[in-house]
Amino acid sequence: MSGNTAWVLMSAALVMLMTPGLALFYGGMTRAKGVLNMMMMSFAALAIVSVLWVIYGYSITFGESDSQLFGSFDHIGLHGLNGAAVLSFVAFQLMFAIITPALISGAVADRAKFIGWCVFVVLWVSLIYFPVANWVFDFGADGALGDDAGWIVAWGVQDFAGGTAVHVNAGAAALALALVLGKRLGWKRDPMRPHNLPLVLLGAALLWFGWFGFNAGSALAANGLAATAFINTQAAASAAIIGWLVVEQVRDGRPTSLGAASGAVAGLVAITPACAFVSPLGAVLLGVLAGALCALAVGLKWRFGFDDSLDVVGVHLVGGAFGSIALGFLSLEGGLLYEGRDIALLGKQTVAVLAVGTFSFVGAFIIGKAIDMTIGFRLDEDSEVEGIDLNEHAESGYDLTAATRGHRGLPGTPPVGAPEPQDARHDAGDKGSVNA
Amino acid sequence: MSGNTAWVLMSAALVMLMTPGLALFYGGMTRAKGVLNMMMMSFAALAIVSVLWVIYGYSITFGESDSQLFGSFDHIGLHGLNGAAVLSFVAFQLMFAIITPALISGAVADRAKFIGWCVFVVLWVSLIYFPVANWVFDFGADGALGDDAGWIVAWGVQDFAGGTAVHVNAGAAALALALVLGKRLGWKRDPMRPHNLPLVLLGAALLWFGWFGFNAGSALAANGLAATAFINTQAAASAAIIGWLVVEQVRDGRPTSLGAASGAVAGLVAITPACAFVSPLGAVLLGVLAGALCALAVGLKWRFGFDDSLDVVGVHLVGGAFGSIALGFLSLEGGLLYEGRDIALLGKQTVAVLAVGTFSFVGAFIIGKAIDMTIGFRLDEDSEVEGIDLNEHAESGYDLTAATRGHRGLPGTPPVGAPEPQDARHDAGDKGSVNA
Amino acid sequence: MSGNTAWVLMSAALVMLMTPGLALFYGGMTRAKGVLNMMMMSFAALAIVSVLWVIYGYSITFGESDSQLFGSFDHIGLHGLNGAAVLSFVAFQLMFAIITPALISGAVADRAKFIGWCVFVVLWVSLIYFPVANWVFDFGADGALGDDAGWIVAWGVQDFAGGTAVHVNAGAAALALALVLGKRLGWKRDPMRPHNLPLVLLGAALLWFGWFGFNAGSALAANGLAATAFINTQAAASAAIIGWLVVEQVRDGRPTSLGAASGAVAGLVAITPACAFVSPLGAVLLGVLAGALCALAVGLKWRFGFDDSLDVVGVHLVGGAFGSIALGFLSLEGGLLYEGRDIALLGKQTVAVLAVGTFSFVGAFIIGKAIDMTIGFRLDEDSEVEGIDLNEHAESGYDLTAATRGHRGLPGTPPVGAPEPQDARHDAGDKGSVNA
Amino acid sequence: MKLVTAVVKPHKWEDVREALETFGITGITVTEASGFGRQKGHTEVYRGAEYDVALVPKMRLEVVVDDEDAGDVVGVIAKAAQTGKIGDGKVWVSPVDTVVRVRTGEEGTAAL
Amino acid sequence: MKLVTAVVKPHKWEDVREALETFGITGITVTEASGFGRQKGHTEVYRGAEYDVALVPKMRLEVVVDDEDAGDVVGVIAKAAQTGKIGDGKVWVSPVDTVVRVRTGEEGTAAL
Amino acid sequence: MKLVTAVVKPHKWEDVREALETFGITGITVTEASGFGRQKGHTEVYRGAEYDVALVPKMRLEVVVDDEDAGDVVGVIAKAAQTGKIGDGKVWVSPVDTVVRVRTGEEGTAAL
Ligand SMILES: Nc1ncnc2c1ncn2[C@@H]1O[C@H](COP(=O)(O)OP(=O)(O)O)[C@@H](O)[C@H]1O
Ligand SMILES: Nc1ncnc2c1ncn2[C@@H]1O[C@H](COP(=O)(O)OP(=O)(O)O)[C@@H](O)[C@H]1O
Ligand SMILES: Nc1ncnc2c1ncn2[C@@H]1O[C@H](COP(=O)(O)OP(=O)(O)O)[C@@H](O)[C@H]1O
Repeated sequence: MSGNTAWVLMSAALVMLMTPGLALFYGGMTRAKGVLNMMMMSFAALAIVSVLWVIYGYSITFGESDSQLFGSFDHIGLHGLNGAAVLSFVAFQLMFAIITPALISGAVADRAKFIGWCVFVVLWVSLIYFPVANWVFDFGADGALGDDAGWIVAWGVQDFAGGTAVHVNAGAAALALALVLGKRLGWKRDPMRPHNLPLVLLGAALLWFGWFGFNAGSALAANGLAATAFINTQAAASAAIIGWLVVEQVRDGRPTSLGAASGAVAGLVAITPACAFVSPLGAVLLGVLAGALCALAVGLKWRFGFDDSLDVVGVHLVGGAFGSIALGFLSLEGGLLYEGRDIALLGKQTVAVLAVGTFSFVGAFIIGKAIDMTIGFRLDEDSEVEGIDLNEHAESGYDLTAATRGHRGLPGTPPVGAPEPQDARHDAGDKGSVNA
Repeated sequence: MSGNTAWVLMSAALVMLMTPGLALFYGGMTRAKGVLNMMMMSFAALAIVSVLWVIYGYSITFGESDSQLFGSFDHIGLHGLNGAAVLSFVAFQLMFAIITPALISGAVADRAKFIGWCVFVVLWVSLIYFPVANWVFDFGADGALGDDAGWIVAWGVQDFAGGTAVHVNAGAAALALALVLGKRLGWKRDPMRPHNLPLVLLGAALLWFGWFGFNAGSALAANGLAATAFINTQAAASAAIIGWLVVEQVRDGRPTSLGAASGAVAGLVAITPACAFVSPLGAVLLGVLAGALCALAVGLKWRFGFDDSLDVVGVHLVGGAFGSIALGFLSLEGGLLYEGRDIALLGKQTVAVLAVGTFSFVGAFIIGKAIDMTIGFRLDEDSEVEGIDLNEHAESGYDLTAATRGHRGLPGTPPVGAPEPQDARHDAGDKGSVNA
Repeated sequence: MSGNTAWVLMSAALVMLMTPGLALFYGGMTRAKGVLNMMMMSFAALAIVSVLWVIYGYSITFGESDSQLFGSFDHIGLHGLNGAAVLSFVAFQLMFAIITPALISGAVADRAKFIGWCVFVVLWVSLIYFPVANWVFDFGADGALGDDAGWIVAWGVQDFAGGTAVHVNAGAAALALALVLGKRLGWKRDPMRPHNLPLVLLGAALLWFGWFGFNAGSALAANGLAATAFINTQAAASAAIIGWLVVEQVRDGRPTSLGAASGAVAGLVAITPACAFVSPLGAVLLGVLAGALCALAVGLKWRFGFDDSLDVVGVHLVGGAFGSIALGFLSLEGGLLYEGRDIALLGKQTVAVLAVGTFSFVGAFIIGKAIDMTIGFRLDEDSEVEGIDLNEHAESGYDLTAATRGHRGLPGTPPVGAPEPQDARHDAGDKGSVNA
Repeated sequence: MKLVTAVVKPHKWEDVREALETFGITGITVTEASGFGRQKGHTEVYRGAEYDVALVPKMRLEVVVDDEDAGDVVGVIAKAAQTGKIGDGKVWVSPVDTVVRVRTGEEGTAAL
Repeated sequence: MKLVTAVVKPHKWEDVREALETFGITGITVTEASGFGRQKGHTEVYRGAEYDVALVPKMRLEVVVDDEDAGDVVGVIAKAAQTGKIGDGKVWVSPVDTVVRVRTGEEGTAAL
Repeated sequence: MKLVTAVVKPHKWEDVREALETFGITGITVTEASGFGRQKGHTEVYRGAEYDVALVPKMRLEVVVDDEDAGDVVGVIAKAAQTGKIGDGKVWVSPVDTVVRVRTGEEGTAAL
């Protein structure tokens, strides 16, 4: 009992950490002039979705209802919820609702007005994510998968931790938003290489760490199922690194650290729906294929000409869809490669991917367009060239010039809000008033 | 049983991580020439307090005694303590004793002699923190809040996880130390902007993550109370980001990433005493107000002319006091906004804040002055201008010049300790002895 | 029950995080031109060992067998393993198998071919680590330490969490590899100072955090033993910081942040075998001595002329051997300083250290030589001078030039894979197709 | 010989390089610089405190050329770097006595 | 025209800029530089190994001015940058044939 | 007076400094620079997209010397910086009217 609560709460904390991990993963991949805005998009998701969740999000997702499409208004303000099991579930599921919109931000690096992004998060999470989470994660009264459960899970689709609800969902929305916002200035011409790869690797590591909560925590208990999900998660992430790096070695002649980080994430995405349904060797296979597939898929944007800046489509949409559909083959419960095979499973998995993907793409496209046509979504050109951090946040990420030096790197005037300017302007006299 | 132990130990690990998180949060906010010293102040707290805790800290804080002011010498060297519940409590509470002095360091960026800081930590934690922790966290024999419990908790003050003992305590000491040490050279004149904001955001994220252990772990069990504290923690931190950013948008025209990080911390501070006593909507309200209030409070130092360098006063003293006193209104158990209201609660909360704040301020001031007048606390001017890292630690934070380059950025002579200088000094001959 | 599973799974997640923590710790310590390769060596260990573990690693380490030297082939593909206890143990022990080879990489900074490293990991973990892990961690059927248990543990050697199997093992292999690969070009002549010390401190913090899982998790239950291990871990790490810094203050005149980070790791290494067998005061003593000892030991390489680049020998071999042997004095169960003293313990501890150290050194030397003589292990000179990141991974760690700037720092040509070059090459016309 | 020094907007550097290459210049030395001039810097805000950053990032180019090419090179750079907005930068020419190629020891025009 | 190049202590740069502005100079190009000279560098220690860093950080300023102003500008800079301690730096003046403002194509004094 | 400007490979800088010190030079100003020339840059690959980096890191040295020393200093630098491989860099000499030591106000040779 208390062990399960400890596990779910701990998992919730781990999944919370994934969003800042994502912020680092994405932030390191942008150019230095956009690192803060990139990170802020994740922090905005964290702030906004948490508040919405408490107010109405949980209720419209998991509130008791006869509908298979959404919840109810019974738990506005988390009213009427009690007990460790329910409350830890509330906390756990909140973290999923946070990271899903945050994932989308990778598609719109360096060019989305911050206020536009905030409005997008409010609308997309309310209109798209909360319903889809109901479809996939609402097991109905007593977890009985009855008529009140979400249609996807009730129909028998296998999605243990959110391959459809989280990754396909976010990936499809990312594609829509990349189209709505258009390309970064200088796309394809300028090098837009990651400015801080150690940050990317750190972000990937925190994502991986948090993903144990995401996947193994989805067992909602500290049991053998959780341990199975845990091992499969580790196996797939690792195998996907190998898959991705082999593709790089063959294609580009060099295995890269960005490839390792990306491969790990691709494997984690692909194993998300599958982690409780496959064998460890199945997880290895799934991982290595996912890594290789996504390594190839990130090239699609060059071919089709959409600026999915940090490859949300190539990793999350492709990886999530692959993991979900591959269950049709690899699932120990109905996969075509095993006894007890059930061709219907493959069909259901595919339908679920298509349903969620389409719903999310269309919804995100409409929401994005609506924002663009009203308050404006795309940053003006000059601000984009000068840097979104300076113009949307009046900050710059780094000031390292003084690293080994005893001076200020960039000169400036006194900060505003300083009522009596120091009288002594010259070095000699200016010790500040020690022991004031 | 084992679930509770797992939860408390895990929470202890999380709270341990908060201090390095704080080191990053603070370290990124200083100028590059002081990042290491800033981080070292936190690591010094980690090292020193852990050792003191084992030797006598736990004992004088929680040792059985009839006093409501401090513990006893019964458990020197942790002698005589057994069982998972007690030992995990020992570990958990240690982490609180570490981070509280570490919080203070933000007030004295770039100008405190390291040895002075170390002595300060020893004295302040022994003379101020350990007693105050007794007042707030010692529930007495069997947790019965009897005559042997700390006077603050026994009196009925609500402080679930340390709004007074940790945040008001540290914030008041920070103010004292900022006064004792005086202003940084060039304060108000030179730009002293954060040198590495991604580090600040990472630090804030680790603090947030660890804070789940801090707050929800304070339930000392994996139960509904822990889950409630967990949800409220998340809600308040998130709402406070919104509160802070709205103030920035209105006042400065731009929401900043430093504001988001600061808002999160402000919300976490304010919810610390309150997390088990308010409703989720109450937590949102508390958070949004705390964020806005602290965003305004960080301007006080400009008005009153004390160099609280990284705003420990504005965030921890103000936020901690606000959260504690606001319980007088928002507590579900006696708050004025709810049935069962009890005006006495508001009074008690206020008295507790004032008592802890005054005790800590006076104590820190005396200790700080004593250090300054004996071994000296303030760095000499030249060292401060050249950079505290170089002068106190003989290091510099970064050497990135060679980033994309195949050479050493700064030339140097051979390291001392190399007995036989390499004979081949020129490139050609110097392959080192491969396969030596 | 579920509490134990929660604790072991959580511990497994913590130990997983140690390897990326190590990547940061090591990565920050190299020069900027080698940070990615250094981190990649850890990520390669993560990827490779996980896959091997699933396929045959667990089986040959812990598979039922009558041998005291290795396991069996009964659990290929983790076949036939069930239940939360076993599966969480599988996950937990995997993480040990990952970090041990990763530790070795610190000895070969900046000069090992990546493919050579990958092959080394495969061979060393299979031929050296898996057997040694059997010797130390296999308690036999029902944990009865019968004839089927590993010979070291069955013989009565005390090694709670892997002082021999992990640290002595890795440290001895590191020495072998440093000899096989030879010195970095310019060693002793060029300054090869850490390029990013905040990263080093962050890495040390993540290692510390994860080490709670490593040590306290080794209790395999959330009980008093785990809590004891937890407290001792914290005490030793902290005391070792003090030990290391005091040596630095006396010898170099300055306590450094690198010293603090190194001291913490040295203390953690030394307490690893001992954490469940010593008193808290014993842990403090062990820590302070380990810190001081390792601070001195890292100078050995200058004297003996081997380029153990990041001091794996000085910290892990020396620290691990010291912690293991010191148990002969400090163990509450047989140590010479306590009643019930048993001189045989000291002997056994020493033999275990020597056995593991010798086995690992010889094995690693042979494997390293074999790789060097076949596919080549050492990078060519030009690549090493220009930078291993560029040449082995076609990447560079940082591109910060544009930090506060609105332009690209280094010019480049359009990325390959862009089929239709943008027609508009000049600023004016190149907005990309917004709302494409 | 002449030394042509140019201070240009960073995002025009690539255009300048191409124009110079087309013109036939085979070597350029570049440094990252900051400019103070008519072009305004920007303002950053940290916890409500505003910081004016007066300097603007620039690229600084040096090209050693034969006397007769100096005028043309100035023209090529000025044309390629021009956006017409404040802050486009300056180009100046100064005399050089001699230039040596380190690799070969060649002097003068042969060293370019 | 003349080019005045100055190497000064970084924390005096702001004073120099102000003095030049007061004098009437409207444009400066600045680079971060390191100096080797009488002023000593510093020593860092990593795990007991000492590293001597010989170079000292400096700011390097370039100002193109009319011939007649050159002497005054040198004086203004030297005065503002002076602390009297070793390492205050150097100022030197060299001839410039011509200067062009990229934005307008103006030449000579008009380009300043 | 003359200004000797040299662009050399970064890993030769230390050798150049030593050679100059031996020769008797007491001050040098150094900036990190990038060079474009015959020496090739390198290619990086991120998620399959290749980026050619055209610039090569260099160290740029400035030494103000007496007229008579200029030739020798050029020789000393050229010798010390030589590896014989492409990209060794250039050294050029230009005239200087005057040089001032900020600390003392000394001018000319005395200021070096
Ligand atoms: N007198 C000068 N000497 C050296 N550099 C100058 C001078 N005047 C301007 N500059 C450089 O030229 C850049 C552009 O000058 P600015 O006055 O901003 O615009 P514009 O050249 O279009 O009038 C400055 O940022 C500075 O780097
Ligand atoms: N001959 C020189 N040529 C170019 N720069 C020089 C020369 N001599 C000194 N410098 C620069 O001036 C700086 C200050 O010189 P230094 O000898 O340290 O002190 P001072 O000028 O006070 O005698 C040096 O760091 C270097 O950047
Ligand atoms: N005309 C020039 N003006 C200024 N700098 C030059 C010129 N030509 C070359 N350089 C500098 O010299 C460096 C070396 O030149 P490069 O052509 O690559 O090799 P090499 O000098 O051996 O022929 C270049 O990277 C550049 O910094």
